[in-house]
Amino acid sequence: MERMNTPTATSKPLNVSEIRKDFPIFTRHDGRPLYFLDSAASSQKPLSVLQAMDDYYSTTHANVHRGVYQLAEHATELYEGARFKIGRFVGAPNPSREILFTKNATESINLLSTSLTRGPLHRGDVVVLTEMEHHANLVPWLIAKEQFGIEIRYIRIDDNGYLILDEIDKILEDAKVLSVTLTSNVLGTLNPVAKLARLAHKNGAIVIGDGAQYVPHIATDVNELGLDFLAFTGHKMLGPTGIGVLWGKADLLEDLPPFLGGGDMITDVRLDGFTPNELPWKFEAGTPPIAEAIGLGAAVDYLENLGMDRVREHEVALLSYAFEKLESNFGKDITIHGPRNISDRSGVISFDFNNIHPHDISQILDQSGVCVRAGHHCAKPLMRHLGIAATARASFHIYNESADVDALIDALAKAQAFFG
Amino acid sequence: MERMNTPTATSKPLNVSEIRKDFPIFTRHDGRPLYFLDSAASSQKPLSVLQAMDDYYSTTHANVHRGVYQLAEHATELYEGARFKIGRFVGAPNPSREILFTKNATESINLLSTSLTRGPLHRGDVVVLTEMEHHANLVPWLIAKEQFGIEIRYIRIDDNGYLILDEIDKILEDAKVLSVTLTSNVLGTLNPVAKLARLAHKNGAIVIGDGAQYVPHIATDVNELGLDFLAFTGHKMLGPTGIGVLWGKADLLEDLPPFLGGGDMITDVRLDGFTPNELPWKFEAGTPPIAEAIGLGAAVDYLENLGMDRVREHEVALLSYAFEKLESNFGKDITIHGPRNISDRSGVISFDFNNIHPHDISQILDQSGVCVRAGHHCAKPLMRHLGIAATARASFHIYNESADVDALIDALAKAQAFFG
Amino acid sequence: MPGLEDLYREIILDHYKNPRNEGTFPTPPAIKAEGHNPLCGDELTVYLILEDDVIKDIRITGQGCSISRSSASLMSVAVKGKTLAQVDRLLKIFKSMMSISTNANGEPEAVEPEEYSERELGELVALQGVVKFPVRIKCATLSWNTLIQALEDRAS
Amino acid sequence: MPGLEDLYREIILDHYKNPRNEGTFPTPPAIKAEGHNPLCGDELTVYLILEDDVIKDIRITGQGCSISRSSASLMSVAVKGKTLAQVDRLLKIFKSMMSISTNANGEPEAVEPEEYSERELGELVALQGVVKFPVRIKCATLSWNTLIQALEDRAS
Ligand SMILES: Cc1ncc(COP(=O)(O)O)c(C=O)c1O
Ligand SMILES: Cc1ncc(COP(=O)(O)O)c(C=O)c1O
Repeated sequence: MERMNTPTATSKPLNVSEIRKDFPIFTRHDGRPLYFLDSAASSQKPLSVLQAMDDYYSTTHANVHRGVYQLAEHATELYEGARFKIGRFVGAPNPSREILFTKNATESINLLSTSLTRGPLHRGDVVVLTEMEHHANLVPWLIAKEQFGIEIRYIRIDDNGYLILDEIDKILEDAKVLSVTLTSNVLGTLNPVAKLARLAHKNGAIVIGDGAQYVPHIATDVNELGLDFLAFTGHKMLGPTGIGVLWGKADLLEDLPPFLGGGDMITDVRLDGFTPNELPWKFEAGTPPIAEAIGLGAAVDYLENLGMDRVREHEVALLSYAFEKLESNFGKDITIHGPRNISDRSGVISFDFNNIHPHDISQILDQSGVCVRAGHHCAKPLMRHLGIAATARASFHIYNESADVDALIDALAKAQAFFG
Repeated sequence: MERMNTPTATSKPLNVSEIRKDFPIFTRHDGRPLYFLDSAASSQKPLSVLQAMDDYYSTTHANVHRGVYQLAEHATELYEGARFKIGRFVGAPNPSREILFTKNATESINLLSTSLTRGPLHRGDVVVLTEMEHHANLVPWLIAKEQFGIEIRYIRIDDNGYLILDEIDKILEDAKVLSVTLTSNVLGTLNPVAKLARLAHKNGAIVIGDGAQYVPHIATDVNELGLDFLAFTGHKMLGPTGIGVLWGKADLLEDLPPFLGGGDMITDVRLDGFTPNELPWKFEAGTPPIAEAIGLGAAVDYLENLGMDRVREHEVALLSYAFEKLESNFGKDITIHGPRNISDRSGVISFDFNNIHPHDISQILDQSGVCVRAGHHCAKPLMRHLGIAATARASFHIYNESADVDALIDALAKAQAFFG
Repeated sequence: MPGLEDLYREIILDHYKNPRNEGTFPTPPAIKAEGHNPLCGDELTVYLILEDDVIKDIRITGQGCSISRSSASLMSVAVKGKTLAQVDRLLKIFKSMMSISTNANGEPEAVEPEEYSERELGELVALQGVVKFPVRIKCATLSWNTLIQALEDRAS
Repeated sequence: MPGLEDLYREIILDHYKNPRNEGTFPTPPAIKAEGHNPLCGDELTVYLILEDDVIKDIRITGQGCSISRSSASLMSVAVKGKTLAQVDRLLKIFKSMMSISTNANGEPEAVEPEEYSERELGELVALQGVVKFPVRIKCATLSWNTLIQALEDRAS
């Protein structure tokens, strides 16, 4: 990575070749080289995460919360310990009450759209979203609109992939909810969430952050961001599938009606009604993702051990390197979407290349072992805004290195030759 | 297990000592003996399940459905292959469209209570449940009652733990939904679901089975049972946490509005609305429990390899042995809830012992390594019916043997001495 | 691992770069249907001029990848001038080649490819390699599904 | 692994088998509150006769395990005749012993046990072993939480 320029680097860069040894897929995959540039869809997992889950199942598994015997008690301690650790990772003031486990970020946002319409929201209330949201932060609100009758307003985006804030006061006027992604999974834009949160709070709105693409890559503090709720997902941050997280301020969660009904989320059930449980269990119906929480706890350990500042610096360096290489090699043949300024971006690069359809690009790249995503990236309204049906997208995580970018460049050159 | 009497045994009994070798917890636990009699809360996992997930993460992980590259394609094949296998396991006619993955049985039932009230149900429509339901099959309907205004009727139970069917025609009259557990997690009662389904269908109701405690233990065929929907959960059937299943008839699922909103469950999203996807993805919002589905597929392989008929015979034999031992050792000091007839029961034994509180029983048993559950078992209305706050419950799975029952008897004798 | 040459046969690249029967027809007299692939957002519109039971002419517009565009172009050539019965047979053969077929309820079901001669398929056979790339099957079948849609819309 | 003797001290078994201050009072003059442990469904009712700031008398009914019943009985003895300020101090000490304490917002938070003398706790010290069995802490604190509830209900 000699050629990277990292102006803000303040600490020792990540030792990527050591890191890669921790990820079995880079040695155990089918023998062909693997240039995995699709971590924005889902990251790979270090051995320590797999082992934490295996160890749990092999020594301590029992259902949590209700058992008196030691095995169940230890399982509960591990599960609740993971909750605490994950909460601290995003700066939750009171993790043991404010961190709710869900199945993915999508469920976290559905929990909010449902419980908010069962509670504080009224028909006709305004929810503000942006045009760059992932479907996970669109469809739950569209369902709430259809079923309950909220009004949705959108913050638009400009030609460089930034939110247009000229009329923000008008958009936020009387808004009850602002729900916004911390960073776009297509454009990479890092949104000015702290500022938006201040404005929204002035209007009395609650502020929800979609951190699915942010928490895995950038040191996150819910207080600094000024959020009331934060949704994120395990599988994009080195953790297992099957687990998501919702952080919420305790007093707001306290006032929200429950979401799913079932065991664990109640203190009493009668034939004619029920009484919800305390936080956080009020929002965790049924047997939770126990092993997955423990696995995600191990993923957080792994990331904290590297240091999230170093993770971010590494990705900025890779981004710079990739921008430079892509532009010097392909010039006008490539169009990269989103901000030009690297420090305004997270580690995803969506691009159009030579008018070759992203499916074809991805297919040809795959032949060289280069994995990029092709499609609408679950952001169809944004795609419509961009006037395209699909993009190819390369995205980074800690195990990526300049060799991945070089492989991408080589494979793109092949695609150019093939379809040129 | 010499003393067992298994009148219906038709095949070679399970080789439990071989089976136990497949479950790491029996060797890797802290060295003390482990008499695990709490599988009704959550079962232990065989190595093959852990390995299937590790192998997946170590060689093939990528997000499913949207990727063009081979890794993503293989991940999708494994995920969809698990769907097919699990569907076949419960006799689904069309598994690739009719099996929906959720996070647990609780979510499966919430999906139904939500989507049904968004679709075919009207305010005031009657949903019939039973007094022996787990909270997972009560609270979702109580929420639907509160939020939407359904009417709930209950089938009561008699002193022996059977459903009272004298007035069943009246109860089912005009009912739109019958949702009933295939077997009680407290009483063990095997309910006459096929018969109830016939009656309910005559009244035009749709029939939902809660198979959480049934599918893991007894060969299940949704057609024979006459069900329209079947909910079950991975972690009770040797599978991982974080995954549940809902099977539904394709034409009924086709007509149901979606549940959670997000990626994958749409064909199109606009700023003002969305179009749902085809089955089964219409009901799977966001990144699904990919590794968990693959793990559950491996659990199904393990169970099918043993043969579900042999699994059932094994549990009937253990039940008989336990009944005989408990009654001959403790006589009037023990009261076992539920049917006397073993063939009407699944492998759970809830009991009162000497008026010693279940917490104290479980605590003292734990000292001998005997794990039983103590509490209301998420069935508070049933507890009220029984006139007690809690019971102790022992439950079996394939790795249990007569030694577990013997340890239970010895430990109960100690409790008797302690509190006597 | 199947190679790129399995997927991107020369005929395919030719039809991709020089799509046949591209364009629109006024409706009426034409009938039309729009199709799209939710996976990637590709969109396609098929215009048909029918006379009795014969597809007298066909035009297709839209955007898509090489497989979906070339498949549409190949289809347009294959069905032009054919009777609906002939188109039906072609569709069946094509779906068999893609190893997807549907049961009585219209539900997708993997079946053994039925008997057919390569001669019947003509140039369509160039798409045979797609079956080794399951994600791309939806690209190859998009135009066919849109064609069926147009015919069904007309029937109802 | 902590042994049973850590949990089931003799005093505890004695209070379990022979609960002190069992029964009810008419309300008024008594005030009362009901508590329950959602974990196991245990239920408890605490009756208090207050004179000025002194708990003149107390009775408790309900069902529960040995820990919850004996803790209730021990508490009844400990608080009878005490001023509310004294009860408050006792409660704080007891919660420290259970290694649960609450922050300014009433949110549970693990804190270092504060300084207190065993003499102040009296027989309550028999419950010390419960802290080694975290699931049972809720059993031991049920009666105390119900007592607070009764006092708070009265205040408001
Ligand atoms: C009868 C019954 N239904 C539903 C459930 C809920 O299962 P889960 O907690 O996995 O959602 C259980 C498990 O406790 C059960 O015993
Ligand atoms: C910005 C954003 N939000 C939400 C999600 C949804 O995450 P999940 O699929 O894990 O629910 C994603 C992932 O695709 C995302 O990129």
